[in-house]
Amino acid sequence: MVNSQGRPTQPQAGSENSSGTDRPTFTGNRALQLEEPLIFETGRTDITGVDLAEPDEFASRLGGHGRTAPIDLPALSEPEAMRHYVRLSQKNYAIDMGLYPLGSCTMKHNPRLNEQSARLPGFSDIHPLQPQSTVQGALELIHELGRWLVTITGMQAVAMSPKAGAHGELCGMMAIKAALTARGKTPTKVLVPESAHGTNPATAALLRYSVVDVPARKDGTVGADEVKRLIAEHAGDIAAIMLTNPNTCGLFEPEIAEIAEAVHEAGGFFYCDGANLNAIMGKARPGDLGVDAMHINLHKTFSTPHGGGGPGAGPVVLSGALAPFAPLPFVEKDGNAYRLVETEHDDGGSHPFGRMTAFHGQMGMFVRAYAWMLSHGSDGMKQASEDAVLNANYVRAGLADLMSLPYPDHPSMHEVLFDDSFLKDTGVSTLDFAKAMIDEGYHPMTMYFPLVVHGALLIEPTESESRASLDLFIATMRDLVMAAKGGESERFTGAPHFAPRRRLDETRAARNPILKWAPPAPYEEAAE
Amino acid sequence: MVNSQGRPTQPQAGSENSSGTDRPTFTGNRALQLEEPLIFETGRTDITGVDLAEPDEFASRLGGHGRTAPIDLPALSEPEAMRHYVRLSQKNYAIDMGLYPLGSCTMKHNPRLNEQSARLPGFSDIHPLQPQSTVQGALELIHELGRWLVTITGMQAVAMSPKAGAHGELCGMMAIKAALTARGKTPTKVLVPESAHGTNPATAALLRYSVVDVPARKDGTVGADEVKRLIAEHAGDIAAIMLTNPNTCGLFEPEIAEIAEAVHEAGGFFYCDGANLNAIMGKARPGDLGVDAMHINLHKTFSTPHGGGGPGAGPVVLSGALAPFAPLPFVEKDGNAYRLVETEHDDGGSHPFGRMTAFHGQMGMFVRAYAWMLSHGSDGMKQASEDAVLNANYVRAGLADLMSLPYPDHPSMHEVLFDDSFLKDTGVSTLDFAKAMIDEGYHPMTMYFPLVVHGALLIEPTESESRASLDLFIATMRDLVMAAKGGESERFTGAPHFAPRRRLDETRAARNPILKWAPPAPYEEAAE
Amino acid sequence: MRYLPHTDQDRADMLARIGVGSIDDLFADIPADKRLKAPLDLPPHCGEMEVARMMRGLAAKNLSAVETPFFAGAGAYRHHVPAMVDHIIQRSEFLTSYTPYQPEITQGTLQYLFEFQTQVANLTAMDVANASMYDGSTGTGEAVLMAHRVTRRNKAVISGGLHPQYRAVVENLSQMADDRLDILPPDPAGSEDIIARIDDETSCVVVQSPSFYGQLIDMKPIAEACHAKGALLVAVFTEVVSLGLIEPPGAQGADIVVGEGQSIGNGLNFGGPYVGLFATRQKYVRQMPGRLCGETVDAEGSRGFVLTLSTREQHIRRDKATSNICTNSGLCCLAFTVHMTLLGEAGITRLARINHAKACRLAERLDAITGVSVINESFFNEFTVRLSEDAAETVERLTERGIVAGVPVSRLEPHNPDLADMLLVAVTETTTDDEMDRLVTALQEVA
Amino acid sequence: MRYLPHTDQDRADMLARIGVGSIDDLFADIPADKRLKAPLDLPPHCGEMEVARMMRGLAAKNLSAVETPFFAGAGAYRHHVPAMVDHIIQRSEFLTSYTPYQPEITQGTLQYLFEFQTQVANLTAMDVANASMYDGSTGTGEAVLMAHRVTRRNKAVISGGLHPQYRAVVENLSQMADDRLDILPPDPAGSEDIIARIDDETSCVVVQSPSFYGQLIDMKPIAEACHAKGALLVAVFTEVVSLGLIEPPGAQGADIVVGEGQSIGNGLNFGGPYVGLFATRQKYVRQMPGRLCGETVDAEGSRGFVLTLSTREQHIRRDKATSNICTNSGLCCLAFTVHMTLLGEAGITRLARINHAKACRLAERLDAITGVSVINESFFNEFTVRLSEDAAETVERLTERGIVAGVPVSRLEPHNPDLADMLLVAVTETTTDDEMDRLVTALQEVA
Ligand SMILES: Cc1ncc(COP(=O)(O)O)c(C=O)c1O
Ligand SMILES: Cc1ncc(COP(=O)(O)O)c(C=O)c1O
Repeated sequence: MVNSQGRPTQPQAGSENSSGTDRPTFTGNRALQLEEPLIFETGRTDITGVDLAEPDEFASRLGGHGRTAPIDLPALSEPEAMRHYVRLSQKNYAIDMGLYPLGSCTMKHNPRLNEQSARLPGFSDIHPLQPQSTVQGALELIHELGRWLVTITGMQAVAMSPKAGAHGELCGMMAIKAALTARGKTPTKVLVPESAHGTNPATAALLRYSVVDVPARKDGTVGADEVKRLIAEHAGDIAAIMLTNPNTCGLFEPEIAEIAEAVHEAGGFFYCDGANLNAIMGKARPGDLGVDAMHINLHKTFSTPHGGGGPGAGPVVLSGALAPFAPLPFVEKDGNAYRLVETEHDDGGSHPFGRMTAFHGQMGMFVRAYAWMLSHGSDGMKQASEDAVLNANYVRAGLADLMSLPYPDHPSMHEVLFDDSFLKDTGVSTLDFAKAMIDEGYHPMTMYFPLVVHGALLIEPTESESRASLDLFIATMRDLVMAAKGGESERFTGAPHFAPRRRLDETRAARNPILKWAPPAPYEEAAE
Repeated sequence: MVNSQGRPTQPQAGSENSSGTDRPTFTGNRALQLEEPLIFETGRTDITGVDLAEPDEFASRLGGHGRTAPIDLPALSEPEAMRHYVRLSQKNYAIDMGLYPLGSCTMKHNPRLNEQSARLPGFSDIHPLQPQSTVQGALELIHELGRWLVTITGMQAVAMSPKAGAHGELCGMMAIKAALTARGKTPTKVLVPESAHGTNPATAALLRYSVVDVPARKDGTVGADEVKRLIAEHAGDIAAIMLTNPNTCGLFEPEIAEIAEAVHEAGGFFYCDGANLNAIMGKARPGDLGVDAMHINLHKTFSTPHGGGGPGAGPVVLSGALAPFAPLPFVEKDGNAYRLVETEHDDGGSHPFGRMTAFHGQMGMFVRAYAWMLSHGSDGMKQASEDAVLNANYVRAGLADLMSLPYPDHPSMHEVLFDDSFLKDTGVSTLDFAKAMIDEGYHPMTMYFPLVVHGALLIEPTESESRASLDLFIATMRDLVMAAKGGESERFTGAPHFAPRRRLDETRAARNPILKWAPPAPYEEAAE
Repeated sequence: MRYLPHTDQDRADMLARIGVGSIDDLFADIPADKRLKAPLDLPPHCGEMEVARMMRGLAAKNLSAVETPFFAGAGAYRHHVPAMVDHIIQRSEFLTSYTPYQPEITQGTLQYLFEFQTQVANLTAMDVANASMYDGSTGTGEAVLMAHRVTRRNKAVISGGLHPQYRAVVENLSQMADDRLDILPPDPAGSEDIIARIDDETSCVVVQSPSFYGQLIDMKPIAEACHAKGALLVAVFTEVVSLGLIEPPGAQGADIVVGEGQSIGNGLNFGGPYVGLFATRQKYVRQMPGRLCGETVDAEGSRGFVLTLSTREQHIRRDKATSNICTNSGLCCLAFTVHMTLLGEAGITRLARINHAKACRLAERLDAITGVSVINESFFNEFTVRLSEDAAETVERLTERGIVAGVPVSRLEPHNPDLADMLLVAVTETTTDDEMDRLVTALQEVA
Repeated sequence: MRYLPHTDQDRADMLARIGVGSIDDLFADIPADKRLKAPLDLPPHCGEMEVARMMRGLAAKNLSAVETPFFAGAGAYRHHVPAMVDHIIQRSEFLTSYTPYQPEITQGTLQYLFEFQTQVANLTAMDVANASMYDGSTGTGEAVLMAHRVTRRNKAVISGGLHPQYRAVVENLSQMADDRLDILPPDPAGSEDIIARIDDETSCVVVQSPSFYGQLIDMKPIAEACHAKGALLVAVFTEVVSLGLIEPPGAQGADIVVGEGQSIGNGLNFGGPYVGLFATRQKYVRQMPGRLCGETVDAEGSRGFVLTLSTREQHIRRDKATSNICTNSGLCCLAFTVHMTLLGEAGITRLARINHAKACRLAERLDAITGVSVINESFFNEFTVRLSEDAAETVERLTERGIVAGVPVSRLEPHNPDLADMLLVAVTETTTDDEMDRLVTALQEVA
């Protein structure tokens, strides 16, 4: 049997299988899989990888605040440093290598045009506080990007400065709190579905709101009835609902408009977690659904690279009710010129609630996201959302008979959620299953989130995947499921077998945290 | 036992060694080691990875020369193409990953400053035939680079246009032929040592010279006596000697000056293969040794990246006797302006022998090489040569007792040559030994070159290697030699075990060459 | 569209496989009246060449620092970043991976985070650093919240030397969380008596050194005073290169150190993305915000790294988490770490000396101009000069001559006439003598 | 020095281990009187920032095509190269590896070479292509030498439509090898009767289409005439994009096809590095110069690629080799292949149509200017206009207005008064309407 890659799927009859891959090597390397120590083990404090000329003698103005002890920072020469970081990089999986179906994270293709654009000196080498007359192009870009975001979402205004999704949540919730305060209201509670991302309750808590859980219905969505019941239960004390739509189970909330209305009637606001915007561009606008504030993860929907965990950007679009409370700074267009408003001015209309961050937000991400938007345009963005949804449903169709779908009643949006009941009695956990996917050359899906189903597996293929890619993924998943059900438990519990590291001991890491390198203790018993 | 990387060197007692790395996977992938088909197997002719708007209707001016059949070129969308080439890249070894001791190739660190410089639009986006007034910076750079090369080598002039080392050889030998012709001489023979690189005799043959082999002495160097004898034997018929110095055995030719003199006396010229210039910068100048022409591989000594086999650049420095015959084009400084001389002009002094190539040479490489030179300066270049020589001799000192040194009488220069007598009776060949190095995470040294020793192993570590890197290399080589001598032949004959491919069948490739992808023949016997 | 691999035929086949008639069947849950009927009112898709042209056009409307003598600082500094740094951060394996949730195939990211944490801890002389915050300003906000948690108090004292926009971030957070603040007035000279403000309700004192105005602050007595009252000292910096030369906050008794790491490895980028550095004492580690990478072993006993202590974080603890941060500054940490690895001890200390030397030279020259005086007693690579006229106007006039002379204090402290004639001038290793000459000459002419 | 890892202590320890007293002991074989005593008369080493500044300074003295309306072609064409291409060729694993001598750890390079060879063969409609030559001009020289080997004759006939610098390369090689040449005079209109020059001693006929002057040439009759006399047809192109739209040389009977591949994937780079494409018929493969990559299997039966048929090459055959080429255009092949993979059939044909459409539009507009006439009957994306004055002077005058109007034929054919008023004008997808307007207006004013 030969699979679609032209490689045998089983050891061939008669083959000696003499590859001897368990053979140890002297270096610990295995051909292109190279071991790499820490810089603290190989670097030295008496060399440097930069050439800097010592300044001439001068009268220091440190006023006695000079450093008195060494820092203890080793250096590598440039060739050593290059190898060190190249070798480290080779221990990573990445979108550029294959399918990265991390649900809720929208791991889509990151075009290099965007990287190139962000590196133009006119964007990368400008200072946030140089005179505004010298950064008109930057302000124009921010203004235009904001206009696109507002148009895509059908909202009224946008706050550009938040630095990531969670920061955007904070910003949006602050606008809500400010608006409530301006109305003389001080409600103390926020409704948050159980399926919400952890940043939602954490954000509410930062504003000293207490969280009221909204249970999901059997079909994975939030019922307007339940929301109304809770509003009634906490009458007058609901500041907002924080709802993700499409939700973290990958479903569009069908009663969203009714929920929004109920919350508005109770004097509250509707915060929408926009992490899943990738499903609905050009298909529906949050502004039409009653949303008051929604963050947009530019590093998800608009493809700014995830970069190993950041940086991101989390602009927040706002409804008319919240727009006046948008934080500083913001860009205004004034004839042909753009003005960055950094301090409160009394035009009467705006009441910025304050400032989220120094400077003006993640310009580097803005450039990339804007290049992505211009590239896609109105038609391309709609197509991207449709393809993202198509791909998720295609994966679902390919796996639904073998895996377990907790919410079969609704079509999936851009991601499909399975629970672990298909693994029942196999001795294989969701975690084991994920690790076996690693051996097959895949990054696992999001696991154990959302919390509303047992052993969740949340698969988001994004629009970047070709049909061939999805077919191979489906076939691989099916093979894995059959293997799990067929009792090949070592393939799972021992996984990953081929990665740069075998399964890592997370418990040990947490029990006795080693968070910083320290020189090894000298061997005190050394004989000489 | 734990080696310097902190990894066990032997399976640990009691360890199950259950890694199961021989387990096949469904996809054929092994975690980060990903299989990748050809674009012809995955691409499609009805998609494209670029967005181009179809032009409006227009009256074609093709005059009936339009294409009549499809081309048969599949495309990949951008995300697919990115993955395809990233995955391919991961099947390569590279300097940025580790020691690459390919003798004669000078695989040194390639600074990214140089890459960045070459990409400045002022260098990368200028046309070779735009008005000279608009490319003064480019001409200045070429002129300055030439000045540095002439200074480093102590020569009189330089021809910048040759595109690689072999092209430089051709250029230098053409200058020699032109100079001989100008003297009314038509000798037919060129002296070439047996140890010479293949390009030397191949170049001579292109100019219709016949090659007279110069045998090496027992100590690996060329004797002036032997050269004189051959000159006498072919009296009046010697156009030149092509000598590599330091030679391909890694030795400085001690009688070089005497040889040069003998050739000059016989009316011939001294072509020096400058591939090994990296050993002698700031230590000796070819111009002082009697050299008439020498190519410089900018992709070796001056670190322009090897790029999987090119592009390179091979400027040729020339003695006073050859300078007038330098080919077109060349740059002249004229006050503060630079002039590119592209056609013969009658200043009386210059008699360009012709043109090596369209345009003016490898500008992209010139920028990189010049950045390298400016970075090193006079002191850094000398230090680089010293360190290169130091490193080669350090490796030699670490291995001489276990491996076999055919030429122990001279210190090595920047590379050290071993022969395969240390492998005698082990059943392990130089090739096997090299493949086992791959498993250890090293690119093998140059093998079976030069031809003057049996089973040559030519190791050139370059100045870019740290002592720690060399120590690990030496220890690994020692372990391998001991293993070979200890009869662990599977470690060698079965190697590589861990690379993306096991040993490849080169005979099969040559016997029935498949040089182009063709669609698989349809299964004619298919039952349905 | 070049980024979308499907053909229309693929789409039709896939819909058939799914068993629906049209793509809109998959969007059936969107209430019918909320479905978008018309296309978004935005232009259609666009080829790469055209987009590149538009981006170049916008970029060309900005004056980049490389084109001009440039003295702006105030929390963002222009340093030379080695070319290798950008090469590494553009590696696909770093650029296009995400948070290392699967440690077995993200050891690359995890190991550099471990290196980053160690470098930051060593630089600040603290026990432990996290895997980054968004930037220095938001990190400062988090530091105050952390101090509240540690001390179970909620009143922070804020120095008048803190960057005004950092102060605004803290103010905003505090106000929204109903916490208390005691903010001292702007303190260009570094002469405030902050110790007098510390009382039994103080959770922490937030002090910046070098201060916003460039002044170096002796934090030891403040730390002692804090500790005597059970409060924490939060030490802030905006110019991390200064730590190559000045006494680190950890050695002065700081309990939390937070700062902006942009100067190492990261460009100006008009203010972002930057990288917040955050370090503290071992005993407070479980109150720290943000991700932490820790060492462990794999099933075969080989060393490896994982994200750890995540019970502090939002995805585990939800409304009880130490912070809501999720995505942080991953790739900017990498840039920092690569640059710092190239520098090392010898490099960072020398780089700091060069910065300081150049700043001293310029300060001396500016001080010699009539109508211009340097107000700082001590400084690192940035100082405040008092002009004889409105500093914002001076900057405008010098901009017309193609010189970015610095940041007028009034840009960040707008309604304060005492500060209107103050200009912040920053100097780094990128500043040439010729550029200093041009600034001096121009100031002589306009001052 | 940042690129050199050793400390002085390392060096001393290593010398001790080697057993010599000083580094100069290792250089003992250099004759004493030839050892360099003084340092080279060159400046000392220099930091990265300073070098970057010098390089920017030099670059700024050049007018780059992106800054200006730009119509120069004549063998080097400015096309839009997708950003992804540069990302891929900068990957460490491609950039810093060498010739794939060890196929087990260079499958990346080998597989793209196999893809490259297939793409080139398909584009030219030939059986087999090699893994590149230095560029189109040197490839043309090699093609003539190969034709000599195949036919065992040594007289080549060179069309007057061949790029003059390509002709010069062939001339030089032939002269140096004592081979014969029959060179036809410059042929702007494509009207030469080259068939009349073919005789029994002719090894090959070298014809370029589109010609240097832009003219498209019908090569079928020439091929027939060649074959009737036992000669080969060598077909040359300098603009590979043309193959998206015009009948490929392989379909016209060419025996060797050689051309410049720069247009795909590679920038202008002031003339180099470029990439020579070289293809031929199966039966001549063993006379081909250059490297070839072929398919095979490994010890486990998996498909893999290796360099093959190396018995043609210098490192095996030495003075009997088909060429002396060693290093070729590796990374430029990769750039070509990546760009071509993005384009594919649909992309390259459309790109060609865009180029042609724009060129047609400009030709029409220029032809309408009094004193300007397009001389070509047919063309692809470049054509020749006859002006009413010296073309070189016109170019100079337009340069002063910030327009690079094209390449005056006299730059390459200097001593020919008939050609002095001829200007080559190239148009690609990068040329905007606005740029064409500016050229038209300017020519109207000066013509
Ligand atoms: C549903 C949801 N909400 C919020 C966030 C937080 O976004 P960020 O990581 O950008 O802070 C995420 C990110 O993982 C998410 O998936
Ligand atoms: C000794 C020697 N001479 C000549 C050459 C040819 O140089 P190039 O490959 O640049 O044509 C080489 C390159 O490998 C070489 O090692």
